[in-house]
Amino acid sequence: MANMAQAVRMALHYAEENLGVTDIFGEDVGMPLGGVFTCTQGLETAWNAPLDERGIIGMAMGIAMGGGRPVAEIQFCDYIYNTIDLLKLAGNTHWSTNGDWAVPMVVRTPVGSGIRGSLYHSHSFDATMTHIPGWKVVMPSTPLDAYGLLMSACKETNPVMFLIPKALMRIKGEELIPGEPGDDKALSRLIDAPLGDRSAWKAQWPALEDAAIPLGVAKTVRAGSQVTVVSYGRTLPMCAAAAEKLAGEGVDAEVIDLRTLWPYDWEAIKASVEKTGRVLFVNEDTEVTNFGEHLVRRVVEELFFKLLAPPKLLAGKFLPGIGLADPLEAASVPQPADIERAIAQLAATQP
Amino acid sequence: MANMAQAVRMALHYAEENLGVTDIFGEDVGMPLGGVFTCTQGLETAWNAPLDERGIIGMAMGIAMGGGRPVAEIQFCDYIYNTIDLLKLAGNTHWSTNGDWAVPMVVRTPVGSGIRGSLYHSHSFDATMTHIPGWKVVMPSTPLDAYGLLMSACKETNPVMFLIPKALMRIKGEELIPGEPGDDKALSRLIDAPLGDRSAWKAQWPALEDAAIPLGVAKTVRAGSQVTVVSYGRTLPMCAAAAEKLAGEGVDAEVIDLRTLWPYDWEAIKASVEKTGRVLFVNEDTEVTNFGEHLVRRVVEELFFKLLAPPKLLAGKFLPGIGLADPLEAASVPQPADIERAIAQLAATQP
Amino acid sequence: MAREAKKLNGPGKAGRKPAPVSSFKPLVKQSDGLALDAPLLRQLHDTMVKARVLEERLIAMYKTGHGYFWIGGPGEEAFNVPLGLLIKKGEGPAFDYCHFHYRQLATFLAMGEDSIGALRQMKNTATDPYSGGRNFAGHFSKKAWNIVPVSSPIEVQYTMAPGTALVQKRHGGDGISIVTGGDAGTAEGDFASCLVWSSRPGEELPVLILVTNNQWGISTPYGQVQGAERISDRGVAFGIRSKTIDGNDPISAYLELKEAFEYVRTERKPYLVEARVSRLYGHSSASGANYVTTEEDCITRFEAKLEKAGVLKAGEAKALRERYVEAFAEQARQVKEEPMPDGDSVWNHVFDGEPGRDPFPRS
Amino acid sequence: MAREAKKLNGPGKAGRKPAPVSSFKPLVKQSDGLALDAPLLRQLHDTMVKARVLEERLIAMYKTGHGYFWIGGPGEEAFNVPLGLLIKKGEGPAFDYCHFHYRQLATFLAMGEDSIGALRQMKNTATDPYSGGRNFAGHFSKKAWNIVPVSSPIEVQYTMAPGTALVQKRHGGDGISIVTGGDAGTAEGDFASCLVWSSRPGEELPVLILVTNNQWGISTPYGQVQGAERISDRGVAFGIRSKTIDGNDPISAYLELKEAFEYVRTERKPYLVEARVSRLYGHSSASGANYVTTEEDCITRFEAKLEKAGVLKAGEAKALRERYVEAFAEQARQVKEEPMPDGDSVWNHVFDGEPGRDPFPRS
Ligand SMILES: Cc1ncc(C[n+]2csc(CCOP(=O)(O)OP(=O)(O)O)c2C)c(N)n1
Ligand SMILES: Cc1ncc(C[n+]2csc(CCOP(=O)(O)OP(=O)(O)O)c2C)c(N)n1
Ligand SMILES: [Mg+2]
Ligand SMILES: [Mg+2]
Repeated sequence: MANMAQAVRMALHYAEENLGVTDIFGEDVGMPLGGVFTCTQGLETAWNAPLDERGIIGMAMGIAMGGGRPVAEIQFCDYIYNTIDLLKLAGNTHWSTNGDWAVPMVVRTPVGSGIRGSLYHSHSFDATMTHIPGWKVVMPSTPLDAYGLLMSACKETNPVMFLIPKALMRIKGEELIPGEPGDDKALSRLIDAPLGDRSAWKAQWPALEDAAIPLGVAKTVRAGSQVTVVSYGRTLPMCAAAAEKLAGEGVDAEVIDLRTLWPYDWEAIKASVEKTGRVLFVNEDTEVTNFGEHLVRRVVEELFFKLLAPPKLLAGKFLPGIGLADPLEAASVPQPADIERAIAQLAATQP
Repeated sequence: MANMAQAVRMALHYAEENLGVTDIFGEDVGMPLGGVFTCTQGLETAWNAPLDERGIIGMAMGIAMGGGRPVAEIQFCDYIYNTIDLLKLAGNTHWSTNGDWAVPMVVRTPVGSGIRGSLYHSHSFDATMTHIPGWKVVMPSTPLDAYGLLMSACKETNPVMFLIPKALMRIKGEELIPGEPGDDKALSRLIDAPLGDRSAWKAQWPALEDAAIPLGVAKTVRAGSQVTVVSYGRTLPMCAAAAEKLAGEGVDAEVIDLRTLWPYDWEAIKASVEKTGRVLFVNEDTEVTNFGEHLVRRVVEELFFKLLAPPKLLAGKFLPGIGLADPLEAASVPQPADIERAIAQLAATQP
Repeated sequence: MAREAKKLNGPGKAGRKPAPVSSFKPLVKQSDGLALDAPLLRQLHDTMVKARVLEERLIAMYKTGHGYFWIGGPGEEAFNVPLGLLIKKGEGPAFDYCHFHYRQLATFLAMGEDSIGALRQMKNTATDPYSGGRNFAGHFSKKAWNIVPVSSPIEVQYTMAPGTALVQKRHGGDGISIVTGGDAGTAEGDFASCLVWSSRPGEELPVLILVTNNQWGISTPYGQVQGAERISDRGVAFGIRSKTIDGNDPISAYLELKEAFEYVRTERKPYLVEARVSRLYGHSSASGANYVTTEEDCITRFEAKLEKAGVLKAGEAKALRERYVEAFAEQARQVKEEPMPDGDSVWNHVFDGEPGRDPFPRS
Repeated sequence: MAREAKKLNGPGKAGRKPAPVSSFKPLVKQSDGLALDAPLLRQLHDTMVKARVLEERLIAMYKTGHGYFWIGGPGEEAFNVPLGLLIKKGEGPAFDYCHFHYRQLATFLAMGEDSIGALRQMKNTATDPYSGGRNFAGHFSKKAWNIVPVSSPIEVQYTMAPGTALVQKRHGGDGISIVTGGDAGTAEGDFASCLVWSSRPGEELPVLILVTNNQWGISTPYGQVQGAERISDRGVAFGIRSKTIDGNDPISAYLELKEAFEYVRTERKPYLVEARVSRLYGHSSASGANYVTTEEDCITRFEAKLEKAGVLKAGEAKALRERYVEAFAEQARQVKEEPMPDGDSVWNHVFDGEPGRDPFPRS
C-alpha cells in the first residue's frame, strides 16, 4: 500500500493531469530531488523555487490570480512563519474585494514532531493556521485520506492549507488508493525515483482515479460509548491505538479523525459528545491559544449541560521548542502513555 | 491627566534616563513625527527605521544581544505578521542555548479596532502572540497601567510584547502618573511637540518616578459576586461600563483587567470564579484559536465542578477583516450592548 | 550610552540629501521639446487634471466628514497617467496585470475607470465597486481589468507580480505584469524578492517593476534611512534593465515608460523604473492632507510648457479644471445619498462559491 | 498549460551555468606564490585538517547511530579557518560578534574552541555546551565569545548583525559584526535587509557581510534560481564595498578577508564578500553525507602547494590527520558515555532569571 508521500505524489499527478494544476513548486520540489520527502518526484509541473518562502507564497498568489492553479510547498512548516501576513492576505482577498477575486491556491507543508527534528523540524502549525480566516485547513492521518483530501484541495477555489504529519510520511496505508497496484514493490518501481542518476528517469503513473474526500467531513475511526477522542494528524493513530488498548481494559472510547480543521465537522463531534458526555481533544501543537482550546470552548458553550466530565485537551507543552534529545521530545508532546492515561482518567471521572 | 500616548512617552523617557534603554526606534518613531500616535516625541534615543518590519525586529534582537536595550515599534500590529518567525526566535533563544543568551527587548505595537481602521489598522494580536512561548505579553487599558507596565517591561531581561489598544491612545486617565502635573494643558505644553516646525523643540520632562507595575498581576476594577468578567485592552472599559450599568439592574459583576496576558494572573481569575461560579471572557481578536479560549479551557479543566454556568467567550467574529463602514465594524467586534447582554445572560443562567 | 545614541541617531538628522534627478545619467530622453503630438499631450493633461481634481474632491469629503481616511496620488500624475495610457487592459493573461499600491488613482482613470467608484469607496457605501464599503480609499480591485486588489501592507504586491507574469509568459502574447510601490517600501525584503523571482536565469519574467520615489515614507526622508542613491541600481546585479527617470515630466515619463513597456512585452524580461515624483498633499489624511508648496507640481509645470507651446490656450486649463470640479461635486452629492452596507453582510464572500454565514450559533 | 509549464520549468533544467570564479575581476590578490609566512601557513593547514577530521568524525557518529542529524562545513575550510583566525574574540561590544550559520565549525575551531563541544552536541548529551542536547549539530552558541546562537531558519542572522554592529559603533573601538550564510539563502529578503540596514547614510555600520557560495541550496543549483552572476554585486547599489573571492584557496582567502576586516574595523562601514567554496559531503546527513569527487577539495589543493613549496614535508600531512583522527575518536568514545538531558529539564531557561517550571498543574 502507498505511504503518504506516494499518496500525495499520486494525487498531485492526478491533479496536474485532470484538475488543471499548473505549478507544483517550492524549495527542492523539482527534480532531481522531488522534495525533501519525495512527494513531488516525477511530476510534470514540479519546479525548484529560490530559497524564499515569502516569494513562494507570493508567487502562488500571483499564479492563482493569473488564472493558474498552484500547489506550493513550504519545505517545513517551521519556515512558514515569515509569511503569515501573506497567508492572511490570501485569506482576506475574496472578502476584501467583496467577492471580486478568488485565490485558488494550495499550500502543502510538513508539520509536527516525531522525526527527531529538534527545534526547527518539529513545529506544528494547526494553532496558527486555524486562526487565519478565509482558509480551509486540512490534515490527513492516512495515505488514502491524504490522497482524497488533496484532490478536493486542488478543486477548491479558496486557499487551502494542507498540513502533512511528517512522522507519518513513510507509514504505509491500510487501504488501497484507487488505481495503485496492490504490491508495494511494484508501486515503488513505477513512481519512486531511483537512487543515483535520475536525469533519464520518468515516473510511470498507474491509472489513478478521482477519490476526492469532501473537506469538512470527519471520520469515526473507532466507535465507542464512553469517551469521545477527537484528534488529527500524527496523534490520531496514537489515539486509535490507545483506544484499542483500553478496550481490553473495559474503556470504550470513540475516536474521531477530524481530517479538516476548518471548516471542521462540528456535527460529528456534537453527536459523539452527546452520546458519551466526555471528550478529549488531542494534538501536538503547543497548548496556549491552541485549536483544541477552541474545540473545548465550543463544546462547553453548546453542550455544557450534557457533559459528564470536564472536556480535556492534551497538547504539546508550552515550550519554546522541542529538544533534540529523546527525553526532551518525549516530555514535550503527547506520548502514547499520556493519551492512554488521559482517556482512562476521563472515562473514570464521574459527574 | 495624561493619555496613554503621553504615558507611554513618559515611561520611555524614564526608561532611557534611568533603566538603560538605548534605542527607541521604528518607522517614523524619531522626530519630526515622534510616532504616528506621538508616543515617542522628544525622546533622546528615538530614531527612524527603514520601512522594514523584519529589519526592525532583527535589529532589536541584535541590539539586545549586543548589550543594548531596545524598545522597537511596529507601527501597527497589522504589519507584524511577516516577523512571526523572528518573534519565535527571540522567544526561543534563551531556551535553545540552554540559558546562554538572553534577549532583553521590548516591542511596542498598537492593536485593535475602534478608529475606523478598516482591514489593516484594526487587527488584534493577542491570540497570535500568546501562542509564542518565551515572551511576556502585556496589554494595558489605562495610562497609569501603561506607564507602570512599560517600566517593568524595560526592566525585563526577557522579550516583552507591549500591545497598546489604539482606540484608548487618546483617552485621558483617571489617575495621576507620579510626577505629571495635574493640569492637562500644562502637561501638553511640556511634552507634546508643537504643530509646525519642530526642529528647535525639546520636551521638558516632569520629574517622573518609578511606578513599575509587576508583570503577571491582574487588577480587579470592580468587585462583584455574581459573574466574573475577565478582559483587557480596549474591551476592558466597555466591560467595566457594562457592569456599572447592570449593577443598576441587579446584576453584580466582578471585572478583572488581566493587564498581562503571559504570564497571566490565574490566581486572580480562579479566586473570582470560585466566588461567582460564572465567567465571561471578553476580547476583540477573532474567535477561533483565541486566547480567551485558552482561559475557558483552563477554567473548565480546573474549576469545572465549581461552575454554575458554562464559561463564555465574547470575541471578534471569525472574519477575514474588519470592514470600514460603521455597520461592518459594529458587526465584527464586541460592542457595549453585546457585552451587557452576555453578562446579563450569564448571570441568569441557572445550573 | 543614551547620549551617544543621540549623536548617532538624534532627532532631526536627515541623512544624505538625495541628488537631484537631473544629475542621474543616462536619462535617454529629456523632453525639452514636446516630443509627443498634440492630441496625446492634451489627453495627458486632461487626465492629469481630472485625477488631481478627483483627489481634491476625496480630500474635501474627508475633511467634511464624508469618509474616514484618505490616501491617494496627487503629485504623481505626470507618471501615473502615462502609465495608465500604456496599459493593455482586459481580463486574463493576454492582458496586463496591475499590482498597484494606494496612489494609483490617476492610472486607473487613465485606463478609463469611472470616477464615481473612488467617491463611493471614500464614503464606504455598499455601492463601492472595489470592496463594498470594506476597504480604504485608493484600495482598488477590478478583476475585469486585471487590477489585482490593492492591499495596505507595503510591498507585498512585489511578491505576487512574478506570479501573474509566469502565467503570462506561458500563455504567450504580450501581456505583462506591472507592479508599483513607493521608495520607502523598497527597504522591505519583498522588493528584493521581486528582483530575484523576475530574473531567474532562463525563466526571466515579463514584469515591469516600478517605484515612485517621492523621497518620503510618511515622515521619514528616503536619504535618512536608505543608502542606495538610485533605487534602480538595485536591479543591475540581477541583470535587470534599470533606469531612474523624472516622473514629474509627463512627456519624459511617457517616452521612458513606452520604451520599458515595449521591452517587457517583446523580450519577456523584467525592467525596473524608478520615477522621481512629488507628494503634494502629504502622506494621507493622517498627516493633514494639505497642499504643500515646497515640492514641484507636475501639472503647473506641464501647463506652463503646453501654454508656451500653444497646445493649451490661455484659460483652457482653468476651464477644464472647473468642469471636473463641478462634475465630481455632483457625483459626491449623489454618493452621499447611497446606503451603507448592512452589518449582516460581513459574512458574505468569506469563501468563494459558498453562501455567507456565521459559522457559530449565537445565543 | 501543464505541458508548457514543463517546457519552461521542467525537471532537470539547471539554468545558467555559473561562471568560474577565476573569471571574476577584480580579484586583487591571486595567491600563486605563497604570500604568507610559513608558521601561518602551517597553522592554516593544521586547523583546516583538524576541522575536516572533526566533521568526518561527526559524520561517522551519525552513520553509526550516535546522533540524529549532521550538518557542517567540510569543503569550506580554506575560507572558514582564515575567518576564524582574524576574529577578535571576547565578550561584549569591544570584541567581534559572530552571526554564523550551520557550516562554521572550522571557524569556531580556528578561534580556539575545544573540539569536544561539537561531539557533545552531535550526540545531544546534557553536556552539550551550546544547547544542552536541545539543538542540532553545528548550532553553536557561546556568549563568552560573542557567538550569537546559530539558528536553523536560513538568513535570519542577516537581520540581526546590524543590531550588534550598531552597539559596537556607539561603543567605539574596533569590534565588528560578522555574518555568514549560503548562496541560496540570499534569495530571502533578509539578505537585502542586511544591506539596507548596514548602509544607512551617515549611519553605516561595521558589518562584515559574508556569503559562502557553494552553488547549492540542498539540491537546487544556484544558477537555476538566481540571476545575480556575482552575489557581491548586490552590495554595489548600496555603496557597499563588495567582492567575490576564491574561497578554496586559504592564502587568497586570508588576504582578502584581512583587507575586508581592516576596512570594517577602521572605516566602521560594511563590506560584502562572496566566497566561492565547495560542498564536499553534500548538504547534510539528510542527503547521505558522502564525500563527493566532483568538487575541488581545498585541503588537497593546499597540501600540494605547501609540499611543493617545502612548507610541508612528505608524510607530515598524513601524520597530522592521523593524530586528529585518533584524538577525536577518543573524545567520541568519552562523549558516548555521557548522560542525556532529563525530560524535566525542558522547563529550564524558558525565561531568563526565573526557575524552570511547568505553568500548568498536571493531573
Ligand atoms: C508593511 C507595512 N508597514 C507599515 C505600513 C504603514 N505605512 C503606510 S504608508 C507608509 C510609508 C510608505 O512609503 P513609500 O513606500 O515611500 O510610499 P509612499 O507612501 O511614499 O508613496 C507606511 C510606513 C504599511 N502600510 N505596511
Ligand atoms: C527559512 C528556511 N527555509 C528553508 C530551510 C531548509 N534548508 C536548510 S538548508 C537549505 C539550503 C541552504 O542553502 P544555502 O543558503 O546556499 O546554504 P548552504 O547549505 O548551501 O551552505 C534549506 C532550503 C531552512 N533551514 N530555513
Ligand atoms: Mg515614498
Ligand atoms: Mg549553498
